[in-house]
Amino acid sequence: MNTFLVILIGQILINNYVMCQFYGICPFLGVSKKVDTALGMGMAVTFVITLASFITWLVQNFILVPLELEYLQTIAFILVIAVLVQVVENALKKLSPSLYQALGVYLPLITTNCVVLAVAQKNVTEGAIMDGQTLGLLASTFCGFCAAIGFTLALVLLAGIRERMEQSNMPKWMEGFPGALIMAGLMAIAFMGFGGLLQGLHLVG
Amino acid sequence: MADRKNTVTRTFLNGLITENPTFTLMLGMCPTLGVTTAASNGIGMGLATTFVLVCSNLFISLLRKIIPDKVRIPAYIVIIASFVTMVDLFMKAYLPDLSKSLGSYIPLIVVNCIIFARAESFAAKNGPVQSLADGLGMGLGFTASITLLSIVRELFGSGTIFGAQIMPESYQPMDIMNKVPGGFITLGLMMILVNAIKKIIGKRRAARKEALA
Amino acid sequence: MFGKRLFPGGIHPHEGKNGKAVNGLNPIVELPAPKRVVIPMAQHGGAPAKVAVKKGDHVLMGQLIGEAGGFVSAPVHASVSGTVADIVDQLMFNGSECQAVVIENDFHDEWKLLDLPWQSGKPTADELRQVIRDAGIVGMGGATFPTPVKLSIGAGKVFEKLIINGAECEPYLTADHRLMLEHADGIIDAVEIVKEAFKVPEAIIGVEENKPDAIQALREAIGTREGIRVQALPVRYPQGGEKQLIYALTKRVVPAGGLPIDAGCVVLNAGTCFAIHEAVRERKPLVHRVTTVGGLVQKPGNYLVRIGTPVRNLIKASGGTLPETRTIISGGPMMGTAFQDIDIPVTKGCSGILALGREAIDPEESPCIRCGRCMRACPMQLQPQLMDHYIRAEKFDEADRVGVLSCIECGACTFVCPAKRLLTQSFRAGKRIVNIRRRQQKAREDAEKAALAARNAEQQQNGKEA
Amino acid sequence: MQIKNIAITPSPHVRSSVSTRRLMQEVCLALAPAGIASVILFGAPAAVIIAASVITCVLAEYLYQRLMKQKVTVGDWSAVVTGLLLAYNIPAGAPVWIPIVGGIFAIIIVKQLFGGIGSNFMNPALTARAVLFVSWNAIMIKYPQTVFLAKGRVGLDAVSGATPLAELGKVFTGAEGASLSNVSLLDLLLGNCAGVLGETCKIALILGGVYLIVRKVIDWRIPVSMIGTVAVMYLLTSGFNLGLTARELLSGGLMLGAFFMATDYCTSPQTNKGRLIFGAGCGLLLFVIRAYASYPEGCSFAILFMNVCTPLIDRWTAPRYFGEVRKHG
Repeated sequence: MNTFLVILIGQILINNYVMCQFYGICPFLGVSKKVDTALGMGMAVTFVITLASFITWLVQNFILVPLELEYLQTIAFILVIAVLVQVVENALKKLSPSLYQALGVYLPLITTNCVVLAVAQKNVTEGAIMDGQTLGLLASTFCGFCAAIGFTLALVLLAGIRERMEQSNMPKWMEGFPGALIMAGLMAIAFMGFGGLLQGLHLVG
Repeated sequence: MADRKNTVTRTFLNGLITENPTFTLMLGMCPTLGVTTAASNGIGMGLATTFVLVCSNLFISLLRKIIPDKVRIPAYIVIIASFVTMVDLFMKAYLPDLSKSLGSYIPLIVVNCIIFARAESFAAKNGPVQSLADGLGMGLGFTASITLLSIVRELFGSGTIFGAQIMPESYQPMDIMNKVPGGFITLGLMMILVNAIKKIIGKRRAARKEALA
Repeated sequence: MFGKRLFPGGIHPHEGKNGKAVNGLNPIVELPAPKRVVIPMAQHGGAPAKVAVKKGDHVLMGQLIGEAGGFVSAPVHASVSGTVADIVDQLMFNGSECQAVVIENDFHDEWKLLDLPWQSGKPTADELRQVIRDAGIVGMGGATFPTPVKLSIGAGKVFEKLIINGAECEPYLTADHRLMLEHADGIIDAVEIVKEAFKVPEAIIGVEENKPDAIQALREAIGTREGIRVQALPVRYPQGGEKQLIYALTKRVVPAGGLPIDAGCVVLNAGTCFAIHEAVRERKPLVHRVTTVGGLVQKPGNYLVRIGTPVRNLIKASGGTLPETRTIISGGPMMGTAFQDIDIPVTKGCSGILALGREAIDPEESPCIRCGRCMRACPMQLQPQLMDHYIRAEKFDEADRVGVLSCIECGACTFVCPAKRLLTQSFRAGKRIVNIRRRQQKAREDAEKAALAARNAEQQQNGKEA
Repeated sequence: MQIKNIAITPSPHVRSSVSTRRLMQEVCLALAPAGIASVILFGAPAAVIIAASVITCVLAEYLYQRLMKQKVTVGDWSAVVTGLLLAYNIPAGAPVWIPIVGGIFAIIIVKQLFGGIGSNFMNPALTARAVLFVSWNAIMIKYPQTVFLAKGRVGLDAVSGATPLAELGKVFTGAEGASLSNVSLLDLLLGNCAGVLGETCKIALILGGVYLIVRKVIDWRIPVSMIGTVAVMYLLTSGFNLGLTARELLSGGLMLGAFFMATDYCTSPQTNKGRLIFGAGCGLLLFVIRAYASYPEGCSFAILFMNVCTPLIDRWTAPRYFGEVRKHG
């Protein structure tokens, strides 16, 4: 159980993929103008990453490792993700049109969201955060899920700030990307306080 | 013929300056921020990306009439991913230090939106020579801007440029420049600067046009 | 630290010289009728009245000189007897102009009294409403909404509680205070008339507790009557706001965009009640009102003044304004209107004439610091800083969504704002635009609906033909 | 007839006497006791830091606004407040360039780039402190001893300048040799302990905080919910160890943060419910960071993180207006 707690806090706060590691910056900056769209994007990403973590773990452990094809990991994973996004899109269209309407526009953007690939690769290779231990299927999937929640958190927080900044007297030349970048930088400062939290948690555990 | 040469040059310059992927198109932000703590990283990342970009642009342009429209995205991905894997393995073998400091950002070139964007919006519509020029221009534009960013970050974060001490010995490095917030804020400030310069140039150009008229 | 409060938000605006404490002790004095009165036709909310006399006509005091211009309108009566000298365009407090009848006073004060539709006994609801309408009675607190319209209870609505507004929460104003103190019997009489005619089970008179003498007088006037009570209310602006008063006295909430009757209530001002009393018992239409003159004047006071008397006479009676006067306003300092021309006549809604000094000059605006004081002060629990942003950024749909139309323009947010932002001012403009946009939107939708219906009908026609 | 020299403005015609400038001056006044205490406790170096920080902040704001051809707003005293708060978060004896760099960052990057007063979304002083803390960690955690401790009065380890928090942390995790008796409650209250210069004298801070609450400059909700949450968390996790809880409450930047920094208007929620959530969030994060993370001083980061969450808290606790009829639920 403790493993899952560590994964949860680790992926969301301490090693947040966006705020602490620079992944997924493009959608982070691109889809954070409105809180509602940010939430939609976050949900779509969470959906895909969780599934992708699950499948890539299987691909890694049942195809690539036995066949000694680890060097093809990048190609294999990105294909899995691209196909997955396609499948999810089609499935949503048929199974749940309302959800498709909410998430559909974001799905194509996910293929090129590097968080997805980064999470999948880190999960299977670096054993995420668990002291070099490779994660099992369940933990790996959960890890992906938490990473996605972390991404969503960062995205929604930035969107909240950007919405609020519309009410401020921000100069014209700060609007758009320059402002968003500096906001993200200041946000990242706030996330730095969680550094070292993990060792502490381990101590208690 | 001269005309064609002209457009090739223009395409190249377009990528390098006018539509600079970092400062104008805001593409490929993750490596831009992720690896730019040292100038050498910036150049390494930039050149690796340029290589992939040039090759993928060329191949996609050559194959653009063969690839069926429906499967073009998976096809592009496979082409890009193959080159990325080549670069990754090459760097692991011959530049192990650089490879280590760039870490997972090398395989992530696959999902660098610059490459995908150029494949989709340029290489798929233009001939191989044009595509090559575009890839080279965009790649070098990317390299130039991330090297610039990494020089600034290295200077303040470590007091050095390309490892050479620049700041006086008494300078106490500003560690936050090497961390995530430093990256975001430096790029943000640089973008403000670039936009300001662009505006000034634009104004001057307009003034000159007016004077001519 | 928290203070008693019976409605959300609210403030304690301060008073300068000659405030309530001073002026509340000054009995109502009848101001002599002027040589000529100028009686405007637009003294009430809704359509202006239509002039019913011509130049040279002789009119009696209380004679109809302007007929109601529609359902939401009120007739206007001569406040002196004499000759119609002219019909002019008169400037009003709010800066607009309207037609006005100028009457040369003959100082005979001959009355033309109202005809009561009932011979004896008690009036029915319809009869009473007719008399109130004939008497030209409107909300005397300042809003001047025609009282009979308020008393037209729509189908499906139940009139359960009659609320009498004696809060008089605006600083400086003491007209209602004195009226309740000196004419408690008349007010209670009117309450009973309305209560019985409309068969309302309960009437509550809300009075702020800074008027203990008025509360005492009203309680004495009620005596053993049942179903009428006086409720003392904590001093808090805007206690006298309709929705705030209803909530404070009954804990009922008037739905946004709705009327008090949607909460089973009708709110009448104390002054309005006195006017009803005079109309029913003395058959006198509304020809005068009590107005406070306060602030930077030599001798503050409360005057019974004929409608149409120039403000100049009131100020003269009060010994003139002090030299530090920077603004003269009609009404209270929170919601009143500043004006320049002191020849403007007193109207039915003019509860006070105040002279204020430097504090009335708008300080320079500075950026919002997001302290949230406006939100806490808002009696409607709106988010003033957000609405202000939306309006200034011309995002009117957003402003509508966060409830700008619910703003009662009480000025509490502007009062407390440390950045001195002109919030109420912005909402006033915003509400106007949102209303226009709503109307346009509705017109568009109606047009679309009509077009669709026409198309459908046509298709059906075609189908049948086929 | 028109009366001359008469202004025609729309209502309301009266305003309260509270202005931005007066609010900021009140905050400065409330911060004064802690500043005086710091000079008594740490001597001249504290005064140097405070002066450098305030001057830098005011000057940075003035120069930036002149350069950008904006209206100069140093008259509203907000830069002074930022300067004071920043100085209070720097250890006495730090080199003078530390408050200067911090002040420039706070005013230019955190405040003015986003449009100046009321437009920033993170507390400028705290953000600058975090930047200094991360950039020059060695300088920022070099806490000097108070004048009294250095003279050999009983107290904590007089040589290394360990903060009471470090000692308490050991007690909390049950490390060997750690004991509550090493940390005197009286010393904590008076400020006779190591720490950044403005946070040590708790009695002065509480005095200032209560003054601000009584004068209605700040809302009681944030400090009360923040301190309350920390107290509850320590009580629960330490098995209702009152001594430890009291000492934890009085050490580190909790009092300074709860009264003066978490209550910063434009970086905390406006709604009452939001303020309670914000305070509780600050308290909870402070506890988590203090108890488990590598920075024993969690107050700044806890408040900064909640600053980032503020727009969302405001958005999701927006009140229903009086009589509002919502169409869905």
